[in-house]
Amino acid sequence: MIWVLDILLLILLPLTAIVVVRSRDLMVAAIVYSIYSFDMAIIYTQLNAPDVGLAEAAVGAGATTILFLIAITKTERMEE
Amino acid sequence: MPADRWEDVIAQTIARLLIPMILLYGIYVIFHGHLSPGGGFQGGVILASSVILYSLVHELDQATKFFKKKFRVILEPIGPIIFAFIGLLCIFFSGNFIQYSKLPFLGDKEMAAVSITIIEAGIGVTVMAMVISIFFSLGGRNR
Amino acid sequence: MNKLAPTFVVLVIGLIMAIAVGDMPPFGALNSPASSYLSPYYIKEAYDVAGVHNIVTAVLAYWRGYDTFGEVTVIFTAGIAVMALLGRE
Amino acid sequence: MNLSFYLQHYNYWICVSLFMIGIYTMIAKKNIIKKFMGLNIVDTSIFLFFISMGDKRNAAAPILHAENEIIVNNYVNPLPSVIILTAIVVALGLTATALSFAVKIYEEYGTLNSEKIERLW
Repeated sequence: MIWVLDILLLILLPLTAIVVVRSRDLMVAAIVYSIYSFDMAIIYTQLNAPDVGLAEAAVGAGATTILFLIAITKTERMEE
Repeated sequence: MPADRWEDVIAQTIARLLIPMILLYGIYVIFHGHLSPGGGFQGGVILASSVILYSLVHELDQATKFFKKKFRVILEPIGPIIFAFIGLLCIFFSGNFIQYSKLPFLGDKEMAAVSITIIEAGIGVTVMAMVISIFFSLGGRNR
Repeated sequence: MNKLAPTFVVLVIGLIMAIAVGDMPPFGALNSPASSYLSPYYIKEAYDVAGVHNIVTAVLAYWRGYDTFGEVTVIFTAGIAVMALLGRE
Repeated sequence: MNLSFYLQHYNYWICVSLFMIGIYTMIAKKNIIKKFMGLNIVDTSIFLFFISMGDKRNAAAPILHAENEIIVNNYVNPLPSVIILTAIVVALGLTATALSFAVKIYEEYGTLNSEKIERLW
Protein backbone atom coordinates (compact mmCIF):
# COMPACT_ATOMS: atom_id res chain seq x y z
CA MET A 1 0.00 0.00 0.00
CA ILE A 2 2.99 2.31 -0.32
CA TRP A 3 1.69 3.62 -3.64
CA VAL A 4 -1.20 5.38 -1.87
CA LEU A 5 1.32 7.51 0.06
CA ASP A 6 3.23 8.06 -3.17
CA ILE A 7 0.17 9.34 -5.03
CA LEU A 8 -0.81 11.56 -2.08
CA LEU A 9 2.65 13.16 -2.09
CA LEU A 10 2.42 13.65 -5.85
CA ILE A 11 -1.01 15.30 -5.58
CA LEU A 12 0.33 17.70 -2.92
CA LEU A 13 2.80 19.13 -5.48
CA PRO A 14 0.34 20.91 -7.85
CA LEU A 15 -1.74 22.09 -4.88
CA THR A 16 1.22 23.86 -3.24
CA ALA A 17 2.34 25.19 -6.65
CA ILE A 18 -1.11 26.71 -7.19
CA VAL A 19 -0.94 28.32 -3.73
CA VAL A 20 2.47 29.78 -4.64
CA VAL A 21 1.03 31.24 -7.84
CA ARG A 22 -2.24 32.58 -6.42
CA SER A 23 -1.16 34.22 -3.17
CA ARG A 24 -0.84 38.01 -3.08
CA ASP A 25 1.54 37.97 -0.10
CA LEU A 26 5.05 37.13 -1.27
CA MET A 27 6.10 35.94 2.21
CA VAL A 28 3.35 33.29 2.14
CA ALA A 29 4.47 32.29 -1.35
CA ALA A 30 8.09 31.82 -0.21
CA ILE A 31 7.14 29.68 2.80
CA VAL A 32 4.76 27.52 0.77
CA TYR A 33 7.56 27.15 -1.78
CA SER A 34 9.64 25.66 1.05
CA ILE A 35 6.89 23.08 1.70
CA TYR A 36 6.77 22.31 -2.03
CA SER A 37 10.52 21.79 -2.16
CA PHE A 38 10.59 19.51 0.88
CA ASP A 39 7.78 17.41 -0.61
CA MET A 40 9.85 17.14 -3.79
CA ALA A 41 12.84 15.94 -1.72
CA ILE A 42 10.73 13.17 -0.17
CA ILE A 43 9.57 12.09 -3.63
CA TYR A 44 13.18 11.92 -4.88
CA THR A 45 14.12 9.68 -1.98
CA GLN A 46 11.06 7.53 -2.71
CA LEU A 47 12.23 7.19 -6.33
CA ASN A 48 15.61 5.74 -5.14
CA ALA A 49 17.76 8.82 -5.71
CA PRO A 50 18.97 9.73 -2.17
CA ASP A 51 21.78 12.00 -3.39
CA VAL A 52 19.35 14.25 -5.23
CA GLY A 53 16.95 14.16 -2.27
CA LEU A 54 19.67 15.35 0.11
CA ALA A 55 20.71 18.12 -2.27
CA GLU A 56 17.12 19.27 -2.81
CA ALA A 57 16.38 19.29 0.94
CA ALA A 58 19.48 21.39 1.61
CA VAL A 59 19.35 23.70 -1.40
CA GLY A 60 15.66 24.06 -2.22
CA ALA A 61 14.07 24.03 1.21
CA GLY A 62 16.94 25.80 2.96
CA ALA A 63 19.06 28.14 0.88
CA THR A 64 16.62 29.21 -1.85
CA THR A 65 13.83 30.00 0.63
CA ILE A 66 16.19 32.07 2.79
CA LEU A 67 17.37 34.01 -0.27
CA PHE A 68 13.74 34.68 -1.29
CA LEU A 69 12.90 35.88 2.24
CA ILE A 70 15.92 38.22 2.32
CA ALA A 71 15.05 39.65 -1.09
CA ILE A 72 11.42 40.20 0.01
CA THR A 73 12.46 42.03 3.18
CA LYS A 74 14.84 44.18 1.11
CA THR A 75 12.08 45.15 -1.34
CA GLU A 76 8.31 45.23 -0.87
CA ARG A 77 6.16 42.48 0.59
CA MET A 78 2.76 42.73 -1.09
CA GLU A 79 2.21 42.12 -4.76
CA GLU A 80 -0.02 44.83 -6.20
CA MET B 1 23.29 48.91 20.86
CA PRO B 2 20.59 49.73 18.31
CA ALA B 3 16.98 49.74 19.35
CA ASP B 4 15.75 47.29 16.73
CA ARG B 5 18.24 44.61 17.68
CA TRP B 6 16.54 41.24 18.09
CA GLU B 7 17.89 38.88 20.69
CA ASP B 8 16.36 35.76 22.19
CA VAL B 9 18.06 33.72 24.89
CA ILE B 10 16.24 30.47 24.09
CA ALA B 11 17.09 30.65 20.39
CA GLN B 12 20.72 31.47 21.14
CA THR B 13 21.06 28.54 23.55
CA ILE B 14 19.46 26.08 21.15
CA ALA B 15 21.66 27.38 18.32
CA ARG B 16 24.77 26.98 20.48
CA LEU B 17 23.84 23.32 20.95
CA LEU B 18 22.87 22.75 17.32
CA ILE B 19 25.69 24.43 15.38
CA PRO B 20 28.48 21.90 16.26
CA MET B 21 26.21 19.03 15.29
CA ILE B 22 25.40 20.67 11.94
CA LEU B 23 29.11 21.27 11.29
CA LEU B 24 29.95 17.65 12.16
CA TYR B 25 27.16 16.34 9.94
CA GLY B 26 28.32 18.51 7.04
CA ILE B 27 31.90 17.26 7.33
CA TYR B 28 30.59 13.67 7.55
CA VAL B 29 28.51 14.16 4.41
CA ILE B 30 31.52 15.50 2.50
CA PHE B 31 34.13 12.94 3.57
CA HIS B 32 31.83 9.91 3.63
CA GLY B 33 30.41 10.72 0.22
CA HIS B 34 32.05 7.77 -1.52
CA LEU B 35 30.37 5.17 0.71
CA SER B 36 26.95 6.68 1.39
CA PRO B 37 24.69 9.34 -0.14
CA GLY B 38 26.43 12.67 -0.07
CA GLY B 39 29.23 14.60 -1.63
CA GLY B 40 30.67 18.04 -2.02
CA PHE B 41 27.58 19.95 -3.11
CA GLN B 42 25.27 18.78 -0.33
CA GLY B 43 27.89 19.00 2.41
CA GLY B 44 28.93 22.51 1.36
CA VAL B 45 25.36 23.78 1.58
CA ILE B 46 24.91 22.10 4.99
CA LEU B 47 28.12 23.71 6.30
CA ALA B 48 26.97 27.10 5.02
CA SER B 49 23.56 26.67 6.66
CA SER B 50 25.21 26.51 10.09
CA VAL B 51 26.80 29.92 9.50
CA ILE B 52 23.43 31.24 8.27
CA LEU B 53 21.78 29.95 11.48
CA TYR B 54 24.43 31.71 13.57
CA SER B 55 23.91 35.03 11.81
CA LEU B 56 20.11 34.72 12.05
CA VAL B 57 20.24 34.19 15.80
CA HIS B 58 22.98 36.73 16.53
CA GLU B 59 23.66 39.92 14.64
CA LEU B 60 25.03 39.85 11.10
CA ASP B 61 28.11 41.86 12.08
CA GLN B 62 29.25 39.16 14.50
CA ALA B 63 29.12 36.55 11.75
CA THR B 64 31.06 38.73 9.33
CA LYS B 65 33.86 38.91 11.89
CA PHE B 66 34.66 35.26 11.27
CA PHE B 67 34.26 35.37 7.49
CA LYS B 68 35.71 38.66 6.33
CA LYS B 69 35.63 39.56 2.67
CA LYS B 70 39.37 39.03 2.19
CA PHE B 71 39.10 35.55 3.72
CA ARG B 72 36.12 34.60 1.54
CA VAL B 73 37.87 35.82 -1.60
CA ILE B 74 40.74 33.49 -0.74
CA LEU B 75 38.39 30.61 0.18
CA GLU B 76 36.20 30.73 -2.90
CA PRO B 77 38.58 29.66 -5.74
CA ILE B 78 39.97 26.69 -3.78
CA GLY B 79 37.74 24.14 -5.58
CA PRO B 80 38.68 25.01 -9.19
CA ILE B 81 42.35 25.36 -8.18
CA ILE B 82 42.45 21.88 -6.58
CA PHE B 83 40.58 20.36 -9.52
CA ALA B 84 42.87 21.95 -12.10
CA PHE B 85 45.98 21.06 -10.08
CA ILE B 86 45.12 17.36 -9.85
CA GLY B 87 44.07 17.28 -13.51
CA LEU B 88 47.31 18.88 -14.65
CA LEU B 89 49.31 16.57 -12.37
CA CYS B 90 47.84 13.64 -14.30
CA ILE B 91 49.10 15.25 -17.52
CA PHE B 92 52.53 15.61 -15.90
CA PHE B 93 52.63 11.85 -15.28
CA SER B 94 51.79 11.07 -18.95
CA GLY B 95 48.05 10.62 -18.70
CA ASN B 96 44.97 12.47 -19.89
CA PHE B 97 43.49 15.48 -18.10
CA ILE B 98 41.73 13.73 -15.21
CA GLN B 99 42.98 10.16 -15.59
CA TYR B 100 43.67 9.54 -11.91
CA SER B 101 45.07 6.05 -12.36
CA LYS B 102 48.23 7.45 -13.93
CA LEU B 103 49.29 8.99 -10.62
CA PRO B 104 52.16 6.87 -9.26
CA PHE B 105 51.70 7.07 -5.49
CA LEU B 106 49.28 4.19 -4.80
CA GLY B 107 47.52 1.49 -6.78
CA ASP B 108 45.07 2.36 -9.55
CA LYS B 109 41.81 2.01 -7.64
CA GLU B 110 43.08 3.53 -4.40
CA MET B 111 44.59 6.52 -6.18
CA ALA B 112 41.28 7.19 -7.95
CA ALA B 113 39.35 6.97 -4.66
CA VAL B 114 41.77 9.30 -2.84
CA SER B 115 41.68 11.84 -5.71
CA ILE B 116 37.87 11.74 -5.76
CA THR B 117 37.76 12.46 -2.00
CA ILE B 118 40.18 15.40 -2.28
CA ILE B 119 38.21 16.87 -5.18
CA GLU B 120 34.92 16.53 -3.28
CA ALA B 121 36.46 18.40 -0.33
CA GLY B 122 37.51 21.24 -2.65
CA ILE B 123 34.02 21.41 -4.16
CA GLY B 124 32.55 21.56 -0.64
CA VAL B 125 34.76 24.51 0.37
CA THR B 126 33.83 26.41 -2.81
CA VAL B 127 30.09 25.84 -2.41
CA MET B 128 30.24 26.84 1.28
CA ALA B 129 32.07 30.10 0.52
CA MET B 130 29.68 30.89 -2.34
CA VAL B 131 26.50 30.43 -0.29
CA ILE B 132 27.95 32.39 2.67
CA SER B 133 29.07 35.29 0.49
CA ILE B 134 25.72 35.42 -1.33
CA PHE B 135 23.95 35.54 2.05
CA PHE B 136 26.21 38.27 3.41
CA SER B 137 26.07 40.40 0.26
CA LEU B 138 22.30 40.09 -0.18
CA GLY B 139 21.53 40.65 3.49
CA GLY B 140 23.72 43.69 3.99
CA ARG B 141 22.73 46.34 6.47
CA ASN B 142 21.57 49.42 4.54
CA ARG B 143 18.77 48.89 2.04
CA MET C 1 -8.46 39.11 -24.60
CA ASN C 2 -5.18 40.10 -23.07
CA LYS C 3 -6.00 38.14 -19.91
CA LEU C 4 -6.77 34.97 -21.86
CA ALA C 5 -3.59 34.93 -23.93
CA PRO C 6 -1.29 33.32 -21.28
CA THR C 7 -3.85 30.58 -20.62
CA PHE C 8 -4.07 29.82 -24.33
CA VAL C 9 -0.27 29.59 -24.68
CA VAL C 10 -0.03 27.34 -21.63
CA LEU C 11 -2.77 25.04 -22.91
CA VAL C 12 -1.03 24.68 -26.29
CA ILE C 13 2.26 23.80 -24.55
CA GLY C 14 0.46 21.29 -22.33
CA LEU C 15 -1.21 19.65 -25.34
CA ILE C 16 2.16 19.22 -27.08
CA MET C 17 3.72 17.75 -23.93
CA ALA C 18 0.76 15.40 -23.40
CA ILE C 19 1.23 14.03 -26.92
CA ALA C 20 4.93 13.55 -26.15
CA VAL C 21 4.24 11.75 -22.86
CA GLY C 22 2.15 9.18 -24.74
CA ASP C 23 5.32 7.84 -26.35
CA MET C 24 7.24 7.38 -23.10
CA PRO C 25 7.90 3.85 -21.82
CA PRO C 26 5.85 2.79 -18.76
CA PHE C 27 6.92 4.07 -15.37
CA GLY C 28 9.55 1.80 -13.82
CA ALA C 29 10.20 -0.35 -16.89
CA LEU C 30 13.35 -2.46 -16.69
CA ASN C 31 14.34 -2.24 -20.38
CA SER C 32 13.54 1.38 -21.12
CA PRO C 33 15.89 3.15 -23.58
CA ALA C 34 17.24 5.45 -20.88
CA SER C 35 18.64 2.60 -18.81
CA SER C 36 19.68 -0.02 -21.35
CA TYR C 37 22.69 1.31 -23.29
CA LEU C 38 25.16 3.26 -21.16
CA SER C 39 24.25 2.88 -17.50
CA PRO C 40 24.90 -0.92 -17.17
CA TYR C 41 28.56 -0.19 -17.95
CA TYR C 42 28.76 2.36 -15.15
CA ILE C 43 27.05 0.06 -12.64
CA LYS C 44 29.34 -2.87 -13.48
CA GLU C 45 32.65 -1.01 -13.64
CA ALA C 46 32.26 1.57 -10.85
CA TYR C 47 34.09 -0.36 -8.15
CA ASP C 48 36.70 -1.93 -10.41
CA VAL C 49 37.77 1.30 -12.10
CA ALA C 50 37.08 4.10 -9.62
CA GLY C 51 37.25 2.23 -6.32
CA VAL C 52 34.14 3.93 -4.94
CA HIS C 53 30.93 2.34 -3.67
CA ASN C 54 28.63 5.24 -4.46
CA ILE C 55 28.07 5.09 -8.22
CA VAL C 56 26.81 8.67 -8.41
CA THR C 57 30.06 10.02 -6.93
CA ALA C 58 32.11 7.81 -9.23
CA VAL C 59 30.35 9.06 -12.37
CA LEU C 60 30.41 12.64 -11.09
CA ALA C 61 34.13 12.87 -10.38
CA TYR C 62 35.68 10.22 -12.62
CA TRP C 63 33.90 9.78 -15.94
CA ARG C 64 32.25 13.18 -16.02
CA GLY C 65 35.11 15.17 -14.54
CA TYR C 66 35.05 17.85 -17.22
CA ASP C 67 31.37 18.46 -16.48
CA THR C 68 32.01 18.88 -12.77
CA PHE C 69 35.00 21.14 -13.42
CA GLY C 70 32.87 23.48 -15.55
CA GLU C 71 30.14 23.39 -12.97
CA VAL C 72 32.47 24.39 -10.12
CA THR C 73 33.64 27.26 -12.32
CA VAL C 74 30.00 28.31 -12.81
CA ILE C 75 29.45 28.36 -9.03
CA PHE C 76 32.61 30.40 -8.52
CA THR C 77 31.46 32.88 -11.19
CA ALA C 78 28.02 33.21 -9.56
CA GLY C 79 29.54 34.01 -6.16
CA ILE C 80 31.94 36.57 -7.63
CA ALA C 81 29.10 38.15 -9.65
CA VAL C 82 26.89 38.61 -6.59
CA MET C 83 29.80 40.04 -4.58
CA ALA C 84 30.58 42.47 -7.39
CA LEU C 85 26.95 43.48 -7.91
CA LEU C 86 26.12 44.39 -4.31
CA GLY C 87 29.39 44.50 -2.47
CA ARG C 88 28.25 46.44 0.58
CA GLU C 89 28.29 44.71 3.94
CA MET D 1 -5.70 4.54 -24.63
CA ASN D 2 -7.39 2.93 -21.69
CA LEU D 3 -7.22 3.60 -17.96
CA SER D 4 -4.07 1.59 -17.30
CA PHE D 5 -2.20 3.71 -19.87
CA TYR D 6 -2.88 6.80 -17.78
CA LEU D 7 -2.10 5.04 -14.51
CA GLN D 8 1.27 3.80 -15.78
CA HIS D 9 2.41 7.36 -16.52
CA TYR D 10 1.19 9.18 -13.42
CA ASN D 11 4.54 10.85 -12.62
CA TYR D 12 4.76 12.30 -16.10
CA TRP D 13 1.28 13.87 -15.87
CA ILE D 14 2.31 15.58 -12.63
CA CYS D 15 5.44 16.87 -14.41
CA VAL D 16 3.36 18.26 -17.28
CA SER D 17 0.95 20.04 -14.92
CA LEU D 18 3.83 21.56 -12.89
CA PHE D 19 5.48 22.78 -16.11
CA MET D 20 2.21 24.42 -17.18
CA ILE D 21 1.79 26.14 -13.79
CA GLY D 22 5.35 27.48 -13.90
CA ILE D 23 5.09 28.77 -17.45
CA TYR D 24 1.78 30.47 -16.59
CA THR D 25 3.46 32.19 -13.63
CA MET D 26 6.34 33.40 -15.77
CA ILE D 27 4.05 34.82 -18.44
CA ALA D 28 1.04 36.21 -16.58
CA LYS D 29 2.36 37.55 -13.27
CA LYS D 30 3.85 41.04 -13.22
CA ASN D 31 5.99 40.83 -10.06
CA ILE D 32 9.63 39.93 -10.75
CA ILE D 33 10.13 37.77 -7.64
CA LYS D 34 6.95 35.84 -8.49
CA LYS D 35 8.44 35.24 -11.94
CA PHE D 36 11.56 33.77 -10.31
CA MET D 37 9.38 31.43 -8.24
CA GLY D 38 7.74 30.27 -11.47
CA LEU D 39 11.21 29.68 -12.94
CA ASN D 40 12.09 27.51 -9.96
CA ILE D 41 8.88 25.51 -10.35
CA VAL D 42 9.71 24.85 -14.03
CA ASP D 43 13.22 23.74 -12.98
CA THR D 44 11.85 21.33 -10.39
CA SER D 45 9.33 19.81 -12.78
CA ILE D 46 12.12 18.99 -15.23
CA PHE D 47 14.18 17.44 -12.41
CA LEU D 48 11.23 15.24 -11.41
CA PHE D 49 10.84 14.17 -15.05
CA PHE D 50 14.49 13.08 -15.27
CA ILE D 51 14.46 11.24 -11.94
CA SER D 52 11.27 9.34 -12.80
CA MET D 53 12.82 8.32 -16.12
CA GLY D 54 15.69 6.57 -14.32
CA ASP D 55 13.60 4.53 -11.89
CA LYS D 56 13.32 0.76 -12.09
CA ARG D 57 10.77 -1.57 -10.53
CA ASN D 58 11.98 -3.39 -7.36
CA ALA D 59 15.43 -1.81 -7.46
CA ALA D 60 17.61 -0.17 -4.81
CA ALA D 61 19.54 3.08 -4.64
CA PRO D 62 22.77 3.23 -6.74
CA ILE D 63 25.15 2.36 -3.88
CA LEU D 64 26.97 -0.96 -4.19
CA HIS D 65 26.61 -3.28 -1.22
CA ALA D 66 28.46 -6.32 -2.64
CA GLU D 67 31.49 -5.88 -4.87
CA ASN D 68 31.71 -9.41 -6.23
CA GLU D 69 28.46 -10.16 -7.99
CA ILE D 70 26.72 -7.14 -9.45
CA ILE D 71 23.25 -7.61 -10.94
CA VAL D 72 22.43 -4.58 -13.07
CA ASN D 73 18.68 -4.66 -12.54
CA ASN D 74 19.08 -4.39 -8.76
CA TYR D 75 20.29 -0.79 -8.97
CA VAL D 76 18.49 2.17 -10.51
CA ASN D 77 19.98 4.22 -13.31
CA PRO D 78 22.66 6.53 -11.79
CA LEU D 79 23.04 8.85 -14.77
CA PRO D 80 19.94 11.12 -14.24
CA SER D 81 20.98 11.57 -10.60
CA VAL D 82 24.39 12.90 -11.69
CA ILE D 83 22.96 15.36 -14.20
CA ILE D 84 20.27 16.63 -11.83
CA LEU D 85 22.73 16.94 -8.92
CA THR D 86 24.78 19.48 -10.85
CA ALA D 87 21.66 21.19 -12.20
CA ILE D 88 20.24 21.84 -8.70
CA VAL D 89 23.32 23.77 -7.60
CA VAL D 90 23.41 25.73 -10.87
CA ALA D 91 19.75 26.65 -10.23
CA LEU D 92 20.81 28.01 -6.81
CA GLY D 93 23.45 30.23 -8.43
CA LEU D 94 20.96 31.40 -11.05
CA THR D 95 18.38 32.30 -8.39
CA ALA D 96 20.95 34.19 -6.30
CA THR D 97 22.17 36.27 -9.25
CA ALA D 98 18.60 37.01 -10.36
CA LEU D 99 17.54 38.10 -6.85
CA SER D 100 20.52 40.42 -6.50
CA PHE D 101 19.55 42.00 -9.83
CA ALA D 102 15.99 42.39 -8.49
CA VAL D 103 17.27 44.18 -5.37
CA LYS D 104 19.35 46.52 -7.57
CA ILE D 105 16.30 47.22 -9.77
CA TYR D 106 14.19 48.05 -6.71
CA GLU D 107 16.85 50.47 -5.47
CA GLU D 108 16.95 52.16 -8.88
CA TYR D 109 13.25 52.38 -9.83
CA GLY D 110 11.33 51.84 -6.59
CA THR D 111 9.02 49.16 -7.97
CA LEU D 112 9.01 45.48 -8.88
CA ASN D 113 6.24 45.61 -11.48
CA SER D 114 7.74 44.71 -14.84
CA GLU D 115 5.42 46.91 -16.91
CA LYS D 116 6.21 49.98 -14.78
CA ILE D 117 9.91 49.23 -15.08
CA GLU D 118 9.59 49.06 -18.87
CA ARG D 119 7.76 52.41 -18.86
CA LEU D 120 10.38 54.07 -16.63
CA TRP D 121 13.35 52.68 -18.45
